Amino acid sequence: MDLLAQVPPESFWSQASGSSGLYMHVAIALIVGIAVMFGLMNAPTRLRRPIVVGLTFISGLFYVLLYFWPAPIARTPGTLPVSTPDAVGFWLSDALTVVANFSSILSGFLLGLGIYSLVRIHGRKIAKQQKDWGFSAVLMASMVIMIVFGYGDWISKLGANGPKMDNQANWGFVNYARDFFFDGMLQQMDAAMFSVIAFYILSAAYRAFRIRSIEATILLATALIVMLSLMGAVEFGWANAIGQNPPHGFGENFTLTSIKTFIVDNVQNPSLRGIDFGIGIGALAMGLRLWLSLEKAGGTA
Amino acid sequence: MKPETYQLLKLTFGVIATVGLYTVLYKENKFYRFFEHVFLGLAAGWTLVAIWTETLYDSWWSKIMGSTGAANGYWAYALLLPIGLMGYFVFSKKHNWMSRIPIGIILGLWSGQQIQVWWKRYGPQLADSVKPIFPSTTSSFTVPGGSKPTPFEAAQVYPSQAICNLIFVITLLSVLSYFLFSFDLKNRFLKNSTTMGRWLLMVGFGAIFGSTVMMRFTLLIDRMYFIWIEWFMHGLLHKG
Amino acid sequence: MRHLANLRRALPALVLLLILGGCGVDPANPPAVGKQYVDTAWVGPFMTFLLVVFVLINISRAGRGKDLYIRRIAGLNAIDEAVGRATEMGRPVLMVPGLSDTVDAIAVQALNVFAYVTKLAAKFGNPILICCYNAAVYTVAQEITRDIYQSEGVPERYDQDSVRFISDRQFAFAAGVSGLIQREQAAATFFLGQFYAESLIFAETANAAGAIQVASSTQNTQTPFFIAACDYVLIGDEFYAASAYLNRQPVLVGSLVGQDWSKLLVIGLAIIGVLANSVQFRGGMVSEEKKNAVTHQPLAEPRPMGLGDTFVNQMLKPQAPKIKIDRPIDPDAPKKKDEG
Amino acid sequence: MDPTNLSLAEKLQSLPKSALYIILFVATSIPLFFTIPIPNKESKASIDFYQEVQKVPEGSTVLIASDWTNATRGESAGEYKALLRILMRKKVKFAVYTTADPQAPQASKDVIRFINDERVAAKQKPYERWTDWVNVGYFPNGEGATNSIASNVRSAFADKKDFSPDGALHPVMESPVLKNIQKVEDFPALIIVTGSNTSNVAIERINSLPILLAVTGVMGPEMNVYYTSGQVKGLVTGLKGVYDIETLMQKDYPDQVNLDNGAKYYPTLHLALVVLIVTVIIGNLGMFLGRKRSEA
Repeated sequence: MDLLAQVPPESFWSQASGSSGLYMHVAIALIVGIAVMFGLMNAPTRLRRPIVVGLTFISGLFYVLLYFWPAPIARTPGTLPVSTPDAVGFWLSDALTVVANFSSILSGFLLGLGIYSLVRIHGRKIAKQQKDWGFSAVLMASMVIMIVFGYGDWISKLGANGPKMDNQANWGFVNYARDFFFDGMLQQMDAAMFSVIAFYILSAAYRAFRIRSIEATILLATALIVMLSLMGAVEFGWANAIGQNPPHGFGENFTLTSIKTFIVDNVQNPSLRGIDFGIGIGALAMGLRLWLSLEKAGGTA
Repeated sequence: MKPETYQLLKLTFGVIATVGLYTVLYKENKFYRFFEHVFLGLAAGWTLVAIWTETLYDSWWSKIMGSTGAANGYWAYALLLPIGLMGYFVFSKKHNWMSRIPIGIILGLWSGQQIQVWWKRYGPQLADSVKPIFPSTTSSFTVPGGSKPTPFEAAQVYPSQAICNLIFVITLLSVLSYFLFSFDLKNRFLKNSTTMGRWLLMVGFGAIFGSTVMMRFTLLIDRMYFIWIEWFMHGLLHKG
Repeated sequence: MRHLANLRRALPALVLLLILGGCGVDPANPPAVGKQYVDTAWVGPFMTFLLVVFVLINISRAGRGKDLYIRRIAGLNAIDEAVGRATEMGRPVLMVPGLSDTVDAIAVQALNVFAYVTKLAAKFGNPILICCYNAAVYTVAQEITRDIYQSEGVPERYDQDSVRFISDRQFAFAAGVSGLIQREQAAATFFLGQFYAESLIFAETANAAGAIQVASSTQNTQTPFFIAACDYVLIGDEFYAASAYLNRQPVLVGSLVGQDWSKLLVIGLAIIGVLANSVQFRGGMVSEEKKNAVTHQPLAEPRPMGLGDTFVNQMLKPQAPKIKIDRPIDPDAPKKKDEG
Repeated sequence: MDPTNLSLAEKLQSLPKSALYIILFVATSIPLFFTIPIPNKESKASIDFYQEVQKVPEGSTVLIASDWTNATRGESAGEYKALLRILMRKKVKFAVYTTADPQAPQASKDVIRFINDERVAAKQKPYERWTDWVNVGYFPNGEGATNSIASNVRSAFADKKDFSPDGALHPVMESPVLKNIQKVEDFPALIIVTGSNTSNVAIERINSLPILLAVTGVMGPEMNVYYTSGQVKGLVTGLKGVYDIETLMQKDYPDQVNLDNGAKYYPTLHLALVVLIVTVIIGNLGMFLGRKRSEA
């Protein structure tokens, strides 16, 4: 239990950093882990599903407990629980920050698979000199460049060097290279690709926003009102036209902003809420099915 | 190399890359393909850097090793490595089932949270949705504007508000009814309310479309500013 | 269904736990535990619990072979047509299971639908392309695809490279996928799952390539763009109904019915709440108020009634009582972070 | 099909994409070279945001979540600049943290440097790191971090360091900016400038102090829910919001630099939106003409 809670510093689970004891434990842990892995490799077929199901259930159970188990009231740091349920509550809330990282760590280890897929596909293209293999080569090259300079830059900024690296005057080639490829290229390309959407909006709107059906008309009309209300000049002009500048009295309800606000507050918010309730319940049910492994991932069971 | 020169170089390549990606708007071409692959390569490389420097180094490695002399190392974190590696069995014909172990754990953790967060997220929204739909006063149709309303006036539901609230509630309910799947829509009332639900959804979506357009266009404008003003005017012509 | 049986056995314990806290807490002599059950906070866990029960009951109902109705969902009937057309043209079917940060129910749900698509494609011997944003999702997709080709009895048609990891950087992914769509000239594209800004990039590129598109985003902000650019769009919850609709697995159908019960519960609550509020909130003054879960009455001078004073609001918005519990001091307490 | 023998209706309905794109490209480029004053009517949400910021007492420290990067520079940078200008003129200290992206702190630092240069040029005292503002830095696990900030900000920031004038790293909590902060309520406000949905995370977990939001246009509708329900005290949405704030600043600080990204981009946005609306109208016009023909 100390493992997850990580409360008392000295225990079987934790060793002083840099101590030989720590390295030994780490080594043992790795060996054990790998041993278990090979053990699993020839686990009998009928055991396989139970193993997966069990692990899934246990990892889900943590959050479920965290939610349903009566949580300690008015807890202050550095105090002891007064009862067993209280103690469990303490442990759960302590363990949260530890467990919270597990999935990101695990998916971190899985990343290699993705990169393997990339390297496999483009590596083969290059090797077989298939069509467009040059581009694959470009991809590989830029990947390697980014890795080299990325890590070079990171190492150069580790520990004590950090402060002075904040000043561009102390930069070395590595730092410049990383800055060039990351800030100069990658980030700019992000922004470029993001802004391409504007063009696509134009063509999509031109093609799709035809007054064919009631639905399309409603969509178009609302979009139009909102867009107009976003154009200060139009808004201003309209307000003048209906003598609402400065706004006063009942007529104020007919300025573009008021109309927009009315739509947003009384139709958009509830309709989005309606969708969200549904999505939320769907996610809950799906979560439940996965947690209890009621359906096999892929629905091919 | 002088900092200014470096800056200009950096800007210039940024512009070239931007234009390169824009060419896809005309049609998929070699220029775009080149920058697409540069983009993918750099991104993949950066992912491999960031996964260690941003995630694993902090939340895994330094936990094992104990970040600084004072702290302790929790060696058991090392056990996560073999579990993660089991994912790599996915390509083995015989043992691919083992890849489900890390996936199962990740999924389990995610599912548990869904059960945990549901009410946290939607409870308050429900509480905010139950609005009074009967006016509590008829002294005035709309909220008395102009001078600041007295606390008593403020605590009233005026007919206009009541109407708005009614619209709100009707929208919510009809949209919800649209998402009922397991009921045969023979019932006339239910049929109508779902149709209406769909129309009201469209109003909502239209409003979203409108305000999203603003953002997308702004980002494009910002790119253009980057190209024309920051690079062309300031960078090349040293104007402004 | 075996696990279900186990769970049913576990239910009484859960119920007990709820009742234990469910009665709320008297601030005068508080227990040490039950933060989430203090005042009316127990409503939350109780509602969640109800939903869970609804889903499980219906799953077991469906499991007992009771056949349950699902209404027609337009976007999903298009799938067969889309795949069929792709086969005629001999061009690939391209699928994107969204941009979830790790493998979650949304991605899995998308993959469930794609499993159905892949089955069709495998039958017709049509090439497929699944573009993944996340390595964990890639792993699942890879395995599912292999399973399908085996279960369809055409393992030789399975190509490891038909499932690809593109990038886990949003716009690099967008650039890569739209490049693929145009180079491979996809004839049918399926964008299901979590999509953000890039949704329109995909949709428009696919449209330019003349592909039939079936799309759905769990992000409301993106749905309008899919509506504008795609042929068939699953709105909101329809996405979660999809797999049940396609392969009528009892588990899925049952849980779908359970979800409907839950929605009815929410609708019911809303109606009751609205009516109760409207009846109770008639303006006027109040002479007692509830602060920090304690009811003070009578007030020094009556004040105008606020929405917060109505019964429904006090049910749905629990208050935090000021409770002090003197716990023993931990002798060897390290200076550690206090997790909230 | 061969465009020559197309009827007008068909032509109107099938404008080539490339033409549309070129028009938009031009429409978003030309106005950038000119400064066109646009009359404006500030939205209530923006006014609330501005007034809430104005309420912050001089010399106190606000907490800023700067959760945007280069990708949403167009909107977020404008919001952030305007915000910092106001804070600096009111001599309010600020601590910047992010839960969104490792690059976010860099983006925020660049803006601060930019505005400091501006102040130096205007013969004003630049804002000193560590004494006037601190960079708390990036928290990988957003939910967890926000939780611990809400429950105990001192311990949440405990192992975060920033540069003091002596060029070495010191715990941010020792800085003049944060040394008086005991709990999160000691901040008069939490101001979130974000391009991702980190705002929901904060709103769901921090409710003990006023929250102000400056979000991108796409998030506006979502966040408006929290604004109407009062969970958020002020809301600046996208470019319109930026321009609102800048025009409001014009009224209070007439003799200083107020008009920036908002004023630069807003006219262009008008033209772009007009282009969009006109193309939609043309499309529908073509459709109606086509209908008439087929009916006749």
